[in-house]
Amino acid sequence: MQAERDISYADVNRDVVRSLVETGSKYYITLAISVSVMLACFFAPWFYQLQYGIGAAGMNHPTVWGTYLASFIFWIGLSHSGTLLSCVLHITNSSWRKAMYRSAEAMTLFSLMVAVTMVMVHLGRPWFIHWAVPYPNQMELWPNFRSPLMFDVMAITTYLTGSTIFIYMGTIPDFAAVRDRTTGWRHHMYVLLSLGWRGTDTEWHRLGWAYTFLAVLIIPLAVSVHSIVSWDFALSIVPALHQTIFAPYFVVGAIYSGTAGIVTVMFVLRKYMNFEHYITKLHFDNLGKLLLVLSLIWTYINVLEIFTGWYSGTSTEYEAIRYKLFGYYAPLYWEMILFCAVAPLLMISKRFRTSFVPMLILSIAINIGMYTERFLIVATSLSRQYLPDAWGIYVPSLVEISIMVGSLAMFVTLFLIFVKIFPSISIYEIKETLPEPEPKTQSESGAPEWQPTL
Amino acid sequence: MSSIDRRDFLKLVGAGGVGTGAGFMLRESIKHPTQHLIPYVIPPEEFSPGIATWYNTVCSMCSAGCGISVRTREGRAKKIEGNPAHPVSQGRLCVRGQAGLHTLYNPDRLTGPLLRAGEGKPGELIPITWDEGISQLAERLNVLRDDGQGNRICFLSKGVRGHLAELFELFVDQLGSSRLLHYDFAHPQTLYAAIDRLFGETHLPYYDLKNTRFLLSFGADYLGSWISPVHHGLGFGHSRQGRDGIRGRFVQIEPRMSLSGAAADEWIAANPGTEGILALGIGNYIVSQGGYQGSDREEWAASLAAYSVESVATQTGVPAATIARLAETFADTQPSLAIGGGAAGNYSNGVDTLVAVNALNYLVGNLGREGGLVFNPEPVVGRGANASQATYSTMLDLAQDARQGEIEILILNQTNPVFTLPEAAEFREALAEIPLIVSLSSFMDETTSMADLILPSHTYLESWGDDFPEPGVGFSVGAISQPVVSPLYDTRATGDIILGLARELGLTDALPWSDMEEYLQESWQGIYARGSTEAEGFEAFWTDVLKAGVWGETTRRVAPASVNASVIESVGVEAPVFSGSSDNYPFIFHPYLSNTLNDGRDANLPWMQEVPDPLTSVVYGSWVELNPTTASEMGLTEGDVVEVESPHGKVAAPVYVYPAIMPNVIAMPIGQGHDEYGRYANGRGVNPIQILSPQMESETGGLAWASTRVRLTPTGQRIDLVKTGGVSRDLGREIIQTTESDTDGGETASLHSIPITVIPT
Amino acid sequence: MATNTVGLFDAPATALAAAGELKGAGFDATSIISPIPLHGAEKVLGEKKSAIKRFTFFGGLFGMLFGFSLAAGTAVLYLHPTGGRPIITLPPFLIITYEMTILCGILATVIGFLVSARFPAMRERVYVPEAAVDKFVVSVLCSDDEHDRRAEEILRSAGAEEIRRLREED
Amino acid sequence: MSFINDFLASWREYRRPGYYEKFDYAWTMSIDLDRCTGCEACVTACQAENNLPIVGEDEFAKGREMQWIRIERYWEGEYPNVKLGFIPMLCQHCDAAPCETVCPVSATYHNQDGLNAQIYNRCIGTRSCAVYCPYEVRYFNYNNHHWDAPLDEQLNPDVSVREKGVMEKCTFCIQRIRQAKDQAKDDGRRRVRDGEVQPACVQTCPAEALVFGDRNDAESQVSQSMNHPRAYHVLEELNTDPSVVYLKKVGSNAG
Repeated sequence: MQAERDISYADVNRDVVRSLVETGSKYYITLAISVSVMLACFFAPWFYQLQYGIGAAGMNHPTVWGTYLASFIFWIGLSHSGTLLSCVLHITNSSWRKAMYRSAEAMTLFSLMVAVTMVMVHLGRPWFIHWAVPYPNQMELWPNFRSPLMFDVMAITTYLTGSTIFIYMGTIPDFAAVRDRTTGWRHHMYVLLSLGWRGTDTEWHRLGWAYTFLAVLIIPLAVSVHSIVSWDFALSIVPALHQTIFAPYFVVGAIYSGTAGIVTVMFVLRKYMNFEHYITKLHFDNLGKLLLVLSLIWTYINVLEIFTGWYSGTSTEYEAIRYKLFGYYAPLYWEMILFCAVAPLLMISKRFRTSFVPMLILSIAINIGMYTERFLIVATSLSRQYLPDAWGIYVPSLVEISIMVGSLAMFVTLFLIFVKIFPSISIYEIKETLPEPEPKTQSESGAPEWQPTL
Repeated sequence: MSSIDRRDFLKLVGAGGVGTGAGFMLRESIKHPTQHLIPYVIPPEEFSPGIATWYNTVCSMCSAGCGISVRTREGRAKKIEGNPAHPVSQGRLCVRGQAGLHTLYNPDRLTGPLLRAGEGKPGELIPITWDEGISQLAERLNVLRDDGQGNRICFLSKGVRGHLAELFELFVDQLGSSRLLHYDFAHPQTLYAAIDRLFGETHLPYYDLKNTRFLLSFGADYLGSWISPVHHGLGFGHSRQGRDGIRGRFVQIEPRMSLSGAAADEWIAANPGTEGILALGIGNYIVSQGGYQGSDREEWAASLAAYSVESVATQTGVPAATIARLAETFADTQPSLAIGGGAAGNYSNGVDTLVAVNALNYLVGNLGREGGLVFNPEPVVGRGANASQATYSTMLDLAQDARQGEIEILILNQTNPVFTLPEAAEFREALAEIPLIVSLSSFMDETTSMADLILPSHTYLESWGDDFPEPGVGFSVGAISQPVVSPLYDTRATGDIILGLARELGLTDALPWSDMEEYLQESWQGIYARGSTEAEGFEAFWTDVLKAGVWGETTRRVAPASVNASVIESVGVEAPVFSGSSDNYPFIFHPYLSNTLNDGRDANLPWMQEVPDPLTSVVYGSWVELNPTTASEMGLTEGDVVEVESPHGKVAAPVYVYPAIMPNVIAMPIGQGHDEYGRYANGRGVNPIQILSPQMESETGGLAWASTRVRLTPTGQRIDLVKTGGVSRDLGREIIQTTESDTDGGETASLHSIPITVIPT
Repeated sequence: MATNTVGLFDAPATALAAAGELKGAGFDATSIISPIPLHGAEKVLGEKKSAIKRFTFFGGLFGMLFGFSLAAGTAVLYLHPTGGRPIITLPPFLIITYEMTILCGILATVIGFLVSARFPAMRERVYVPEAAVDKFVVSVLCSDDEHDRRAEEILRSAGAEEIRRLREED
Repeated sequence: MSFINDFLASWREYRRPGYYEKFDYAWTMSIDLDRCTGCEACVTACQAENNLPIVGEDEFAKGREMQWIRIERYWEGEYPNVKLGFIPMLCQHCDAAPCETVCPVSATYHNQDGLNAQIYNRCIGTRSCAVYCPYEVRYFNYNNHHWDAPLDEQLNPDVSVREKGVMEKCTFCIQRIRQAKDQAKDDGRRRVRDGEVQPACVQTCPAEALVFGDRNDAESQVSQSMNHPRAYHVLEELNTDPSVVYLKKVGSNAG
C-alpha cells in the first residue's frame, strides 16, 4: 500500500534481516558513546547519590520531589503512545500502523524500564524497594493498597508485563522468519524466541485472537496507567495538583509526548536503518495530524487549568497558577507553551507534516516542552503550598541534570540493543500490506538464494 | 564447618556476579549503625542502665538564674528542663537554656591547661598540667602580693552571683587588689541607677507581669533578652490567658519591633531616645488630666510641666491621641505596669529615661502590689549583681591602666570584652600591654586567644555553685548548682581553681576550704540558720535543697510608698545625643541582643546557630534590617550586601527588609562576627558592637550602645540569606486567626471556613 | 509411519485452492503454512474455535477476585488504619482490582495462546522455511504411501511448484 | 447462615470510617496563639529531645533544616500599623491524614494512641507523605547526619537516630507517652492522668501556650481547649481533622 511497488516478500525479509545482521562501525560507535554516557552520567552520579543520600540532588523541604519524579512521569508518558497507539490502530484496523508499531512498542518498553529506574533513583532507600511488593514475609511488612503509589506499582507492573508480552507476541512470526536466516548464537536465540513458530493456519488464528484480546486489554490498561500516575499528584491536596482534570490531562500529555517520540524514532529508523521504503511520508503525515489534534487538546486543558485556578477564587489555587505563569519558573512555562502549544500549529500545513527534518525538530521540541511540563507540575506546585512561610524554591543539582541526561542515554542504549535483536519493523505485517503474490509458472520459480538452516 | 562467615559471604556476593550496585544495596540494607550509648563499662552504683536520673541545678546561660532539671542517662546529660519547683522558671526553659547541653558537649571546649610557649605573644599554646599551671600563676601572683603591688592584678569576670562572687571578692581582697570587675555587655546598669535614684533601692525590683492587666514596655524586650525572659514569658502567658475574664494588654514602645513587640497587642514606634520623654508625656497626662490624687501632685505637675502631650507628640513622633489613650488606659486599668530597658536604657539619657518610665508606676500606684512593681528583699549573699559590675568607662580606665603598665596580671573568667567592647575602646591593644593574661574560660574566644595561660573551667553542668536570682521574684530565692555529669575533660571548677591558687599562695586562713563543695556547704550553714526551713539539721536541709533544686523565703518586703520631693524635681529627660552628624550619617543604628546568641557568648552552640531568629527566621549569619520604604528608596532588596558605616568603623552584611522598623533606623543583631570562638561561630556574620561609637550614658558611664549614627553604602554584592521563612504574609489564608473578643468566639465567616462534606470512601 | 506431504505455492490463492481440493478429497489433517495470516483459510479448512477467549475471561475474573481479596483481605489481616479511611476502602481497592483483572487477563491470554497453539514446540514439526518468506505451503498428513501419492497429485495439479515429504517426530 | 452474618458484621466493622473510636487515647495538643511569644524554645527543646541533627549552614541554605516544630511568622499591615503573628507548626497528627494514605509501604499510619506514627525502619523514602502533607511538617533525611564528638553524647537513647533516605516528623514525643503509660500501668491505673505526659515543646514553653493531653478525657485541659470558643484548626477547610487545636489570637492582628 504505502510501500513502493517493486518490493517483494523476499525483499522484506532481506531488508529486515540485514538490519539485524549487518552492523556498521557507525552503530558500534553510537553504542559505545551511549553506553559511556549512560555509565558516566547515570550510574556514576547515582552511585554517588546512593552513598551520600538524596541530598546529592537539589530537593529540599517544601519541594521534596524534583526532576527524578518529573523524569519518571516523562518516561511513563513517553511509553504511552507505543503500545497504546499500536493497540488502538490494531483494533481499528489501520494498516499504516504496521510499519511503525514494532519500534513504537519498543519505545514503550524501554521508556517504562527507564521510568522504573527513575523510581529507584528517586527513592531515599532504593535498597528496600521490595517492601513495596506484596510478598509474604516474616517482617509483617505489607504494602498499603490505599496508596496511589501502590496503584503505580500495580499498574506499571501490569503495563510492563502487558507491553512486553504484546510486543513479544507480535514478533513471534518474525523471530521465526529471522531464525531461518541466521546462524550461530543468533540462530539459537531466535529458535528459543520463536517458540517453534511455523506459520500454520491454526497458529495464525490463535495468534490473531490472542493479539486482539491483548490489544483490547491493554488499551484501558494504558489509559489507567497514566491516570494513576496523575493521581500520585491529584489525590494529594496540594494546590494546583488536586484537580479532577489531571487524569485526562496526563493521558493526553502522555500520548502527545509519546507520539512525538514516535516521530523522532521513526525518523532515526528511516534514516539510519535504511527503512525509507517502509516508513514514508504517509506515516509522518498521519502522525502529524494526530500530534496536531493532541496539541490542541493539551492546550485546551492547559487553558482550563488557568481558568479554574483563577475562577476558584481561593488564594491557594490562584497563587499556584500565578506563580506558574509569572513566578520564578515562568521562563520554563512560556518555553513549554511555545514548544507544545504554539509550534505544533505548524502542522496544520501538510507540507510541514510531510517534511522529515522539520517534523523531527518539532517532535524533539515537543518532548522538551513536555519534560518541562512535568518539571513544572512538580516544582511550581510543591514550592507554593498552603503555608506561605514554608515556601521555597527548588533548583536541580548537577547530579540530577546528569542523571536526566544519563537516563536518555540509557533509553538510547536499550533501543540500540533492541534494533539488533528485534526485527524493528514487522515482517509479516508489512507483507500483509503488500499486494498478494500472483501465481507464477513453475519454470520461473528459482531456487532460494539462501539455504535454510533448520 | 564452612569457614565462610556472613561477612565473607557478603564480600563474595559483592565482588561476584551481583555487581557494584546490588552489592551496595545489600550493604545498605544490612548495616546496623551503632551508637556508643553506654559510656560506662562499670557503671557507678546509682545508675541503672535504661533509667534516667534527674539532677536539679541552676542554668547559667544568662543571668536570669532559672532552676533547671537535667535528665541524665548512663552518666550523660541528655536533656535540660525547667525545675518546676523553682519560682523563676517554674518548670519552663528558654531556647538558650535548652542549649546548655551544647556548652557541655561542645567539641570546641578547652580540654586542659595551656601555656603559651616561647617569648612574645604569638607563641604556641602547649598543654601543661594543672599543678604547673597553678604553681606558675601562684608564683607570679605571690611576687606582686608580697611586694604590696596586689593592685597590679586585675580579676575580670562575667557577671557572677552567689558564693562564687563572694569567693572572688575574698580572693582578690587577699591578693591586695581592688580590681575585681564583672563585665557583661547587657548588664542593665542604667536600670539599677534609675531604681536607685527614684526609690533609693540598690537592687532591682520585681516586675509582676503575671498579675498585671496593662503593661507598657519602653524598649524592654522582656520576652527575648531582658533580665529574665522565662519568668516574663510565664507572666505574659498568665496575664494574657491565665485568668477568667481578664486578659492583660501589652504595649511595646520601641523603634524596631522586638520579640516582645511582636507578642504585644500594640507596637508603637517612638523616635529613638525619646522613650523617656514619651513616658513623661504620659505622666503629665496622668497628673494633669488623669486624676492623680497623690499628696505630691503639685511637685509632679511642676516637674512634668514641660512635657505636655502636644510637645511630647512632636518630639517622639507618637500622635497626641495615642499618648492620651495610653495614659488613660495605664491609669484606669489596674494593676498596670511600666517597664523600661533595652535600647531605651542605653541612649545618652538612659538613666533619665528609666527614671521616667518607672515613675509612671509610682503615679498610678503600682508600687508594692500584685501586678505592679514589687521591691525585692536584700540579697541573701553578697552585695548583689551590680556591685562589681564594670561600666564602659571602668573598662576604659582598665584599658588605660593597662596601657600605662599598671596591670601586670589579668585573670579573665568567662568574659569576652574584646568581642563585646567597641573597637573604639581599643581594648585589644590595651590587653597586648599586659604581661600576663590568664583565662579561666571553658572555650577559646577572642579574649582568651590573647591569654598566656589558660586554666579552663568546668561548664556549669560539671561544677558546684549556687545562684540567687536577681532580681528575684519578690522574695529571696536561692539554688545550688551541682554537677550533673562527671567532668568530660581535664578542667576544673572556677571555684576550685581559685581555692587551688589560694592554697598555693598560702591563703588558707582566709580561704580554708578544700573545694567548692565544701565551701558551699559551709556557706549554706548561714542560710540554714535563717530558719526558713523545716528540715531537721543542716544535712537534711542540704539534701532537701539539692533534691528540690531551690530554697526560698516567701515573705515579701513592705514597699516604700513615696518618692522623695527632690527626686521628683530631678525627673526630666534630655533629648538624646547621637554620635555622628545626621547629614553624614542619616540612620540611627539599633543593635539588639539576639534572642538566641545573647551578646555573642552562645554563638558557638550549634543549636543556637541553627534555630531561626524568631522575627526574621534567619540563621547562621548577620543581617541589616531596613524599613521597606527605606529599602525601596535605596533600591535595596533582601540579600543585597550593604556597608554599615559609623564614625568609628564599618561592617558589611546583607539587607533584610523588615516591616516593623522606623524608616530612619537600621537594626542589626548582636552575636555573630566571631573569629576565635570555635568551628560553629567562626567566620559567620559581623559584630555590630565593633562599630559603636564610644558614646557614654551620661550618668553611669555605661556604653550608650543605641546612640550611634550610621550610613549605608550598597556594595553591589548579593548573598542569599539562609532562613526558613518563605513569604511571611498569609495572603488571606487565615492561618493565624484572630478574634475580637475573648469570650464570644465570633469571627467573620469566610470562604475558608465553609465546611466541606467528606465523601465516605 | 505417517509422513506429511507438503506443496509449495507462490500465491495464497492457489494454495487455498489446493487445500480446498485436499479437504474435499478427504484429507482432514490439512493445514496451510504461510508467511502472513491468510484470511480465507477458515473458509477452506473450516471454522476454528479457540479457547483463548475463555482463558481471557476466566483469567480476568480470577484477577478481579484475587485483586480485591489481595487488597481488602490483607487490609483486614494487617490492621493499619490510615488517613481516617475504613479498613476496607473501596475506591483504591477497586483500582487494585482493576489492575489485577487486566494483569491476570493478559497472563491468562498468553497461557491460552500457548496452550491452544501448542507452544513452545518441544519437537520438530512439519516446517518449510520458505513459508516464512514468500511461499504458501499446503501440508497434509498421509498415513501411507498411497495417500502420499494422491496428495502429491492433487497438489501438483493445483499448481504446487515443489513437493516435499516430511516426517514429523512423535 | 452464620457465616454470612459474620461476614456482614465484620464488613460493617471494617467499612466504618475513622475506626478510631476503639483507641484508648486521642492525644491532642492545644496551642494558644494569644500566649505564644514566638521565642523558639520549643524548637530547641524538640531538637534536644528527639536527636534532631544539626544540618549545617550549607544544608540549611538548601532548605533542608530538621526542625519538627517550627515557628511560622505572618506579618499583617504595613509600617507603622504592622503586626506580626507567630504560629508554632508541627505535625498535626490528623485523624484524616493525607500523608498516611499515600505511603506505599505503610511506614506511616495511625497508631493505637491516635498518633500519626512514622516507622523509620519501614520507610523507603518516596517522600510522597511530605508532598501530601498540607502543613509541610515532614522532614526528610537528605543525607546521613553527623554529630561532632562529643555532641553525640547528648543523643537521647530513647529515640533512634535516623539514617539517610528516611522521612521523619514530630511524634508527640511518643517515648514520653509510652513511659507515662508504663508508669500508669505500674501504678495500677488504667489511664494516664492529665498533665502527666508532656512532649518536650509543651514542657518547655515559657508562656505555657502549648498544652498536651487526651481529648477522650472530657475533663482534660485539651478537651476544654477544644471546646473553647477560640478553638480552630489551621487549614480546617482541608478536613484533615487535626489533633492540634489552635486558640485564636485575641484582638485584630492588623492592630
